[in-house]
Amino acid sequence: MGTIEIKGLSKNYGDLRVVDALGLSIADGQFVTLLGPSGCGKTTTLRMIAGFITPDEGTITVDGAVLSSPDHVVSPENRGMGMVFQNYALWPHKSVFQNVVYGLRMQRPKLRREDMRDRVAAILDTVGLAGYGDRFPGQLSGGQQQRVALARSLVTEPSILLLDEPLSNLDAKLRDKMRDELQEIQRRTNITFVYVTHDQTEAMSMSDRIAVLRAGVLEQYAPPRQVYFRPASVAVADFMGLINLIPARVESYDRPTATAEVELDFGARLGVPAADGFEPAAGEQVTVAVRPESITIRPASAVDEDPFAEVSRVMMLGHLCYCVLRIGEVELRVQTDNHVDLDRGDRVCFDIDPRRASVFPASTTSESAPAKELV
Amino acid sequence: MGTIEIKGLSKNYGDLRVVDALGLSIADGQFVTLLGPSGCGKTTTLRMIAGFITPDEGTITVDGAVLSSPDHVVSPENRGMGMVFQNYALWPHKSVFQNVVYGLRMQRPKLRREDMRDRVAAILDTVGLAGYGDRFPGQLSGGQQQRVALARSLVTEPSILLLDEPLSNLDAKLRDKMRDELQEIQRRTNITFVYVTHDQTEAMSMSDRIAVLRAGVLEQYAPPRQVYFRPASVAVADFMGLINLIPARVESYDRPTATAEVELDFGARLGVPAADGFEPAAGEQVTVAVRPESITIRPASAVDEDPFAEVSRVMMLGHLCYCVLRIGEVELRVQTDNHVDLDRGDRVCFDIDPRRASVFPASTTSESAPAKELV
Amino acid sequence: MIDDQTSKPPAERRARHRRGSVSAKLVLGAAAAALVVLVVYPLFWLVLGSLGGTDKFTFSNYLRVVSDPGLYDALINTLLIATGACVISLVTGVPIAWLISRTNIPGKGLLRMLTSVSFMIPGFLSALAYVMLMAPNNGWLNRLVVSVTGAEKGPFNIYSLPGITMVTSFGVMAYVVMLTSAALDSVDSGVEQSARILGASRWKILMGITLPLVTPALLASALLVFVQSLALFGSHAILGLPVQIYTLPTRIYSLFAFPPDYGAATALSMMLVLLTVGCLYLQRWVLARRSYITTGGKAGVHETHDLGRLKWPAVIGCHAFFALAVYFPVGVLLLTSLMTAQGSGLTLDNFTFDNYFAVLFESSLTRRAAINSLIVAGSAATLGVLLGALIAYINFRLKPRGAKVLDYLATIPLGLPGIVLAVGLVLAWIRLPVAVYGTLAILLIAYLTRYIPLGVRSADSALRQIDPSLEEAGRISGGSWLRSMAEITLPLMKGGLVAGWSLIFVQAIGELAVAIMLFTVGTETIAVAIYQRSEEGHFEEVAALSMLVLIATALILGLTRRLTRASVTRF
Amino acid sequence: STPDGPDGPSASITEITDQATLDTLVEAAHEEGRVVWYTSVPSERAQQIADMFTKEYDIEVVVQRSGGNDILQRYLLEKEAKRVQNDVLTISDPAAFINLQKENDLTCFKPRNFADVPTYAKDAGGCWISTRTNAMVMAYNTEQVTEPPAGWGDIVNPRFSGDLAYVDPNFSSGSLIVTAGLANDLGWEWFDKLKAEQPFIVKSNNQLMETVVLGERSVAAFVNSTYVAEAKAKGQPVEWVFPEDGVYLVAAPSAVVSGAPNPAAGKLLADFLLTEAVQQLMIEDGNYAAVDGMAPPEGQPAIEDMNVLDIDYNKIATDGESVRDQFNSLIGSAN
Ligand SMILES: Nc1ncnc2c1ncn2[C@@H]1O[C@H](COP(=O)(O)OP(=O)(O)OP(=O)(O)O)[C@@H](O)[C@H]1O
Ligand SMILES: Nc1ncnc2c1ncn2[C@@H]1O[C@H](COP(=O)(O)OP(=O)(O)OP(=O)(O)O)[C@@H](O)[C@H]1O
Ligand SMILES: [Mg+2]
Ligand SMILES: [Mg+2]
Repeated sequence: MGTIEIKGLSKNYGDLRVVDALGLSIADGQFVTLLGPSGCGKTTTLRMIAGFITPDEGTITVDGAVLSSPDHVVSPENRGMGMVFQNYALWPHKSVFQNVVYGLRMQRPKLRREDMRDRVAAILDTVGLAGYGDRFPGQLSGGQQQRVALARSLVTEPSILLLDEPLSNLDAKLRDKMRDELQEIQRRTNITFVYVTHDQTEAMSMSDRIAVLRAGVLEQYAPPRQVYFRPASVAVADFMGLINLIPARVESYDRPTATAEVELDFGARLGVPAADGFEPAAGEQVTVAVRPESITIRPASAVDEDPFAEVSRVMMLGHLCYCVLRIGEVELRVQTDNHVDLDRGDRVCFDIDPRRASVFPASTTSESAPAKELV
Repeated sequence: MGTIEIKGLSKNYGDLRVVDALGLSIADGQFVTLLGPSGCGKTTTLRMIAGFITPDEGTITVDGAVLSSPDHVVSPENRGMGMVFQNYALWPHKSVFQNVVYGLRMQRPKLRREDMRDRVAAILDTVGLAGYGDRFPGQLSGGQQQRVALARSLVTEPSILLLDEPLSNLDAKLRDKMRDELQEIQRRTNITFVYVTHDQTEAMSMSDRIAVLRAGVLEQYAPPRQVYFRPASVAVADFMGLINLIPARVESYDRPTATAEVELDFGARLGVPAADGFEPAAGEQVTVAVRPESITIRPASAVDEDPFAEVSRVMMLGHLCYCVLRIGEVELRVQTDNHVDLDRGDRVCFDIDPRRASVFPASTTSESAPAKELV
Repeated sequence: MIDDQTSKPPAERRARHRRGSVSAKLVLGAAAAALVVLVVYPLFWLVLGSLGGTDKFTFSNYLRVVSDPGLYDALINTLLIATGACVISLVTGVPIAWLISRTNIPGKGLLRMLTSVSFMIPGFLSALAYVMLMAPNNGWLNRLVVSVTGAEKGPFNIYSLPGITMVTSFGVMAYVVMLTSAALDSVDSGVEQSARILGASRWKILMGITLPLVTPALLASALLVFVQSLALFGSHAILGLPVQIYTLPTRIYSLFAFPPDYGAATALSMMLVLLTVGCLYLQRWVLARRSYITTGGKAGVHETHDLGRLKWPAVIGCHAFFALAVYFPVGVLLLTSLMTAQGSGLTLDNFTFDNYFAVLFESSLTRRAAINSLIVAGSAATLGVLLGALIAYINFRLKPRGAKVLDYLATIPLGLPGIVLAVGLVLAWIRLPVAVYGTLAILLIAYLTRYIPLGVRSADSALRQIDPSLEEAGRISGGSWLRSMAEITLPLMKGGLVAGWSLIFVQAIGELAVAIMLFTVGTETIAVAIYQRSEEGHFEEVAALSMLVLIATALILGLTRRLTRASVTRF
Repeated sequence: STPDGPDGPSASITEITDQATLDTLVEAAHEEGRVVWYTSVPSERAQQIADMFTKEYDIEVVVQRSGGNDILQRYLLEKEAKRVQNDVLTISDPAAFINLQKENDLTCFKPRNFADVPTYAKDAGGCWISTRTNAMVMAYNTEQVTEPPAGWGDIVNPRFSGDLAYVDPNFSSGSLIVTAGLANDLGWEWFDKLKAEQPFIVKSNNQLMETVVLGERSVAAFVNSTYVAEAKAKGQPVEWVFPEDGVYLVAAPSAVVSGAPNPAAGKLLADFLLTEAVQQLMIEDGNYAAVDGMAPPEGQPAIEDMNVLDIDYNKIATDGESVRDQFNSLIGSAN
C-alpha cells in the first residue's frame, strides 16, 4: 500500500548538489521523519517523492513501481499521495471548506455530497477549525492557515502522506493535540508518513525511524532512540538535541568493551564507550560527546576532588533548566530540574555519566565548535 | 526610546472581537513575549502596534506620543519600528542582499555604500546566510527565507522590534543560535522587543515579561517564572507548558498559609497552595494543577501506601521522557529522565510535590478536559 | 538565445518537470498546434509572397524596400511615435492603475469605465475629434486662444509628430491600465507593509517595491502599446499624411493601391515583425532574471492606501486626463450624432435623433452586424484568452524545448498591420476545401490570429504572479492537470484573463482591416457597418452608431467585470 | 452552381443582339440562380438595384459592397488564390480595368445599351463598360471663401496658400487619374506651384470633405461632385466650382470577371446596370449617367455644357506608378 524505496536519489540546482545519492527504505505504514538543518534538502526530497521535481539521478519506487527516475516521472495526481506544503499552498480564492473538500471531489468513484460535507466537517473539527468553513484563507491567522493545509491533506486519507513542517506555526498545546491526531489517524488507516520537522521532540516522539540529513547527505537512518543515544557521527549527535563536545585525549582503548579511557580537556578521566565503528588509538585526540542531561551538578564542597566549574549562565525553560558551566576553556551545558537554585558565578561540582557519553574522532568541522552551540 | 503603553486596545473583524480591551506597559529595552493559542490575536496586536491596523478602541502610546487611536494612526513608516512578518513578506523580485539592504537605504542621513554592504554582510553572517546575498527568495528553503526576513528587520537596529514567530521554521540548533544572537543584539542596542512565539521554551528563556492572551483577552502579564509557577488561571497554567488538572475536593483551607487540604479524585490527600486570589471553601470542588515535572515515579512496592498507577504511555523525547499514568479515571503526565525503564502496563508509585501544585476553582472549560491534553 | 540560460527563480524548479497525464499533453499539444496553424500558416503565405511566390525565389522585394531612402525617415517617425506613445501610456496609465487598484480614490468604477472607453473609440473617430479641437487653423482650442490673446495663430497642431503620438497613446493606454491594475490587484499588501515599517515613503515603496513587482504586467503592456503603435494605421494616416509625416504603416498601406505590391508590402512588414521580436526578446530577457510571485501559498492581506488630502487632487488629475482622452472625443461624437449635418454647428434646427433611428430601426444591417460582432468578438476573446493562457503556461511553466518559439509566434501578429495580416489570412484560408471562407468562422480564425498576442501577453503576466505550489497542491490532491488548471491556475489568473478578454473583445468589436477583406453578405461586423456608413459620408450616423457601440461595449465590459468580480484573491 | 459553366451556351454570348440571345441568357442565368456583385456603389443604392434586378429576372443578387480599394483588393486576392467568388465587379477605377483586361481577367460582353456609352468610357470589345460617370470638381467652404477659385490655373495662386486640400494619389485611384490628367494637360510645373501653396494631402474624398466642411482648409483642389452634392443636400456650408478650364470626368466601369461562378447571370446584371431605370438612380446620387442622352444630376451642369478634358486611361494604366513617383518626389509623399 505504501512502501517507498528511494535509491541513489540526487538533485542539483546549478552547481549546488541539494540532495546527494540518498537511499531510504520506508515500509508500509511507517512513520519516518526527515530531520536536518535548514537548507539540507528535506523539502527537495519530499517534493521529489511527490513527483514535483524530476531527480537528476536515482529512482523512487512505491510498492514496486518506479514513480520517479530521471527519464520518467509519474505525475503527482496519479500517485495517491497527500502533502502539506511548507508554505501551506492554500488557494486564496477558495473558502476553507472548498480548500479542504477539493481532494474529496477528486476521488473516484464519486463521493456523495453529504459524505463529503461530513468528512470535511469532521476533519475541520479535528484541527480545531469547526465553524471556519466559510472563511477565506486571508481571513485566518497563520496557525489557522497551517491547520487548513493539514486538514486538506488528511481528509482524503491517502496511502502516503508527506508533511513538510506541518505544525511549525502552532502553539505547543495545539501541536501536541495534532500529533495525537496524526498518530490516531495513522493507527486507524495505516498511512505511511514521511514527515519533515525541525522539532527534535516531534521527531523523537512520533517516528518509527528518523533520517538525519546534512547538506543533502543521509547521515543516519535509524529508530529515534538509536539516533539519539548512538548517533552515527558528531554531526548527528550535535543535531539531535543539545550536546557538549569536549576535546579529550585517549589514554587507552579496551577493544572487548569498546571503551576508551580518556582524559578530558579540563583534567577529568573517564571510561567512555567509543562510537560505533571507531577504534581510537592511545594518545589520539578525540571528542567526547556528552548530552546535558547526562551531567549532574552538586554544590561544590571544599573536600571534593571532582572538577570545579563556574556557572556562567542559567536558563529557565519552565519544565527544566539549562545551566552553562565553565571549566577553563570548556563550556558545558547541563540540564537540571526547574527548582535548581543557581546563579551566575556560583561554583559547582559536576558528574559526567560516562556510560551515556561517546567518543568520536576529533571533530574539525567549524559547526561543532562549542562557542556556536550555546543553549 | 522604546516605551510602549497600550490601553484598552480592541479590534473587531465583523462580529468577532479579536483583541479585547488589551492593556500592556512595555518599558524601554524590555523583551516582552506575546504568548497564546493560535488565533488568539497576537498578530493582530502586533500589527496594531506597527500601525497597519487601526484599533476600534484604545490607544497605543510610544514614548509618550499617541501613535494609534481609533481616530488617528501615525503611519508605519514614521514609527521607526522593525518587524518580522509571520509570512515573511519577502520581496520576490529582490535578491537576498537587496531585501536586507532596503531598510538601510531608507535611513537618513544616508549611509555610505560600503557601510551598507558591510552591515548586510554582517547580519547575513549572523543568520547563517553568508554567501546567499545574490540568491532570490524563491531559490531558498523555507528556513532560509525566514532568516532573510529576520535579517531584514534586524539590520536597521530600530528602537522597537516586532517579531511574529520569527524562528518557527528553524531547527532547534539554529533557533538556539538565533535566540542568542537576538539577546546579544538586545544587550548591545537596547532595542525593545515585542515577540510573538508559540514556543514556551523560547518565551521562558528570552523574555523579561510574558503576556498571555486568550481569545483576545490578556490573561496574565508577568515575568516568565511567575507565569509558569504562579499562573493567574487554569488557562494560563494550561497553556504554559503541560499540566495535569486533577479534580479534587477541599477538606479545609488555611488562610494564613493560603494552603488547602484537598482530596484528589483518586484518593490522595495533599496540602496544596491556592492560586492567587482564590480562597476555596471546605467541601468545594476544585482543580489541582500539577506540572509533569512536579511528579516523581518510584517502582511500586507492595507495602507502599502511595497510590498506584498504571503506565499507559511512554514518550521518549530524547533529553527527557514523558510517561502517562492512569489512576482510575485520571490520567497524569509525568516528566522523567531519559533513562527511565518503563513500559506500557507497568505499575508504579508516584509522588506529587504539593508545594509545586496549585489549587484553582473547578475548571469547567472543555479545553482543559484531560483527554484532550495528552502529550 | 541567452534568455533561458540565465539563472532563474523558482519557476526553474518546474522547468524540466514533465507532465505525465495524457489529457494534459493533448490539451497543450492542441493549443500549440492551434497556434502554429493560426499564425504560421498565414505567415507562410505572406513570407512566400515576399520571396517571389511559388515559382521563383528572390530577395528583390527586400532589396527594393531597404534601398528606398524614404524608408529611414518613415522608420524613425514610426519609432518616435511608438516610443512616445509608450512613454505617455506608462506615465499616465500606471498612476491611474495604481490609484484604481491600491488606493481609496473615489469613483474607481468610473475610472475603469473611462479607461475601457478610451480603448473603444475607433482611431479614425478620435483622430477626427482632435482635428476639431486642435487643427492648426480651425481647431476650437486654437480659435479660443486666438480670440483671447489676439495671436495670429493658435499654438496647437494636431498634424504633427507630437499630435499623432498623443492621439495614438490615448487609444492604447488602456493596455497599461488594464494589465497593470489586474496585476496590482493581486499584490499582497504584506510586501508593501514590510517596506513601510522599514521607513520607506509611499513613493519609494511604489517605485521600489510595488511597481517592480508587477514588472511582468508593465512590460507586457509596454510591449503591446509599443508594437501596436508601430502598426497602427488610422491615426498615422489621418494626422500624418496631410503634412507629409510618413510612417511604416502608411507606407505599407500605400503599397496596396492598385496594382498592389504584396511582395514589397510584406517585405516592409517584416521590419515591424523584427521590431516586435526584438521587443519580446528584451521583455523575456528582463523577466527571466527574477521572480514576480505575488500570490503565494500563505494568504496575505490586501489593504488600500488612504490618499488623505491627495484624494481630490488625484481625482481631478485623473479626470483632467480623461477629459482629453475620453470626454472630449466622446463629446464630439455625441454632438455629431445629434446633428442633421456635421459642421453646421449645434443649433436647434440642426438637432435631431434621426441618426439613431436610422441606425437602430431602418437598417437590418446594423442589427445583423451587431449580432455577428457579438458572436465573433465574444468567442474570439474567450478562445483567445484560453489559448493565450495555455501558450503562456507551456512557455512559462513547462518550458519544453522550443516553447520559446511558441511565445514569439504568439506575439508576431501584433506587429503586422491589419491589411497585411488580412492578405495572409485570405491567401491562407481561401484555399482550403473546408468552407470557412465566407463564413463567420473565418472571421473568428482571423481574430484569433490577430489577437492571440493580447491573450498570451495578458496570461503570461498573470501567470508569473502565481506561486506554482498552488497548482501543485491541486495535483497532489488528485486533481488532474486539466482540473488544476481549470479550478486553480485559471481562477488565480482571473484578473489578467479578464483584462485580456476585455482587450480582445474591444479590439475585435472595432477591428476593420481584416473584417473588410473577409466579410460577406450576412457576416458583416459592426465595424464594417460603421465603415460603410463613413465611406458613404454619413458621419452623423457613424457617430450615432459609434455611440451605441460604445455604450453597448461599455455595458458588456461592466457586466463581465461584475460577473467575474469576486476578486481573485479574497483578502 | 454553374450548370453550363464557362463552356455552356451562354459562354458564347458576347453581345445581346436580339430578344433570342437575351432569352438564352436569362434562361442560363436562371439555372445559375444567383449572381454575386462586388461594387463600390453606396450600399443602399446597390441593394435597391439588386432588388430591382431580382424583381425583373427572379434571380438572387448577392451584393458585396465596400470601398473601391477594398473591394478590388478582395477580388484580386481571390483571383490570386484561384477562388474567384464574384461575377460582376463595379469600381471607379478604369485604369484598373484596363490592367485586369491585359491579364485576361475580364469576360468581354456587350450589353444592349453598349452603343450609348461614350467610347472613352468603355472597352471597345465590351470587356469593361462604364456604368456611371463622376465629375471631378473643386469645392470650397462658403463661410470662409468669398472669392472661389475659377479653375485649375486659378487655384494654384498664392491667394489660396495654406487653404488647399488635395487627395493623395497613393491611396485614391480617382486622384491618380486627375493627377495624371493635370500632369499631362498642365505639366508638372503646375504641381510645383501647388507645392508652394502647402497643400494638405488627405487620404480620401471623405476626409477631404471633412476638412473643408470643418473649415480646416477652405478649398478642395478637386473632389468627386457626388460628395459635394450630398453635403449641400445636408445644408453644409460648401459649394462646388466646375473649373472653367476643364472638368475631368472619371468613368466608373463594371465588368464580368473571368472564371465567374455565374457568368450568365453576371452578364445579365451587367446589361441591367445600363438600363435607364438604374442609370436614373445613379443620377439621383449626384453621378452623371454612363449612357448618353440622360439629364445631368440636379444642380450640376450638363456634360455638353462643360469643358471636358480628355483622359488617357491606357496611359495611366501603364504609367500610373511613375505618375505617383513623380507626385511623391514633388510633393514629398510616400515612396
Ligand atoms: N481579515 C480577517 N477577517 C476576519 N477574521 C480575521 C481576519 N484576520 C484575522 N482574523 C481572525 O482574528 C483572529 C486573530 O488572528 P491573529 O492573526 O491575530 O491570530 P494569531 O494570534 O496571530 O494566531 P496564530 O498564532 O495562528 O498566528 C483569528 O481567529 C483570525 O481568524
Ligand atoms: N530553486 C532553487 N535554486 C537554487 N537553490 C535552491 C532552490 N531551491 C532550493 N534551493 C537550495 O536547496 C537547498 C535545499 O533546499 P530545501 O528547500 O530542500 O531545504 P530544507 O531542508 O527544506 O530547508 P528548510 O528546513 O529551511 O525548509 C537549500 O540550500 C536551498 O537554498
Ligand atoms: Mg523546507
Ligand atoms: Mg499570527
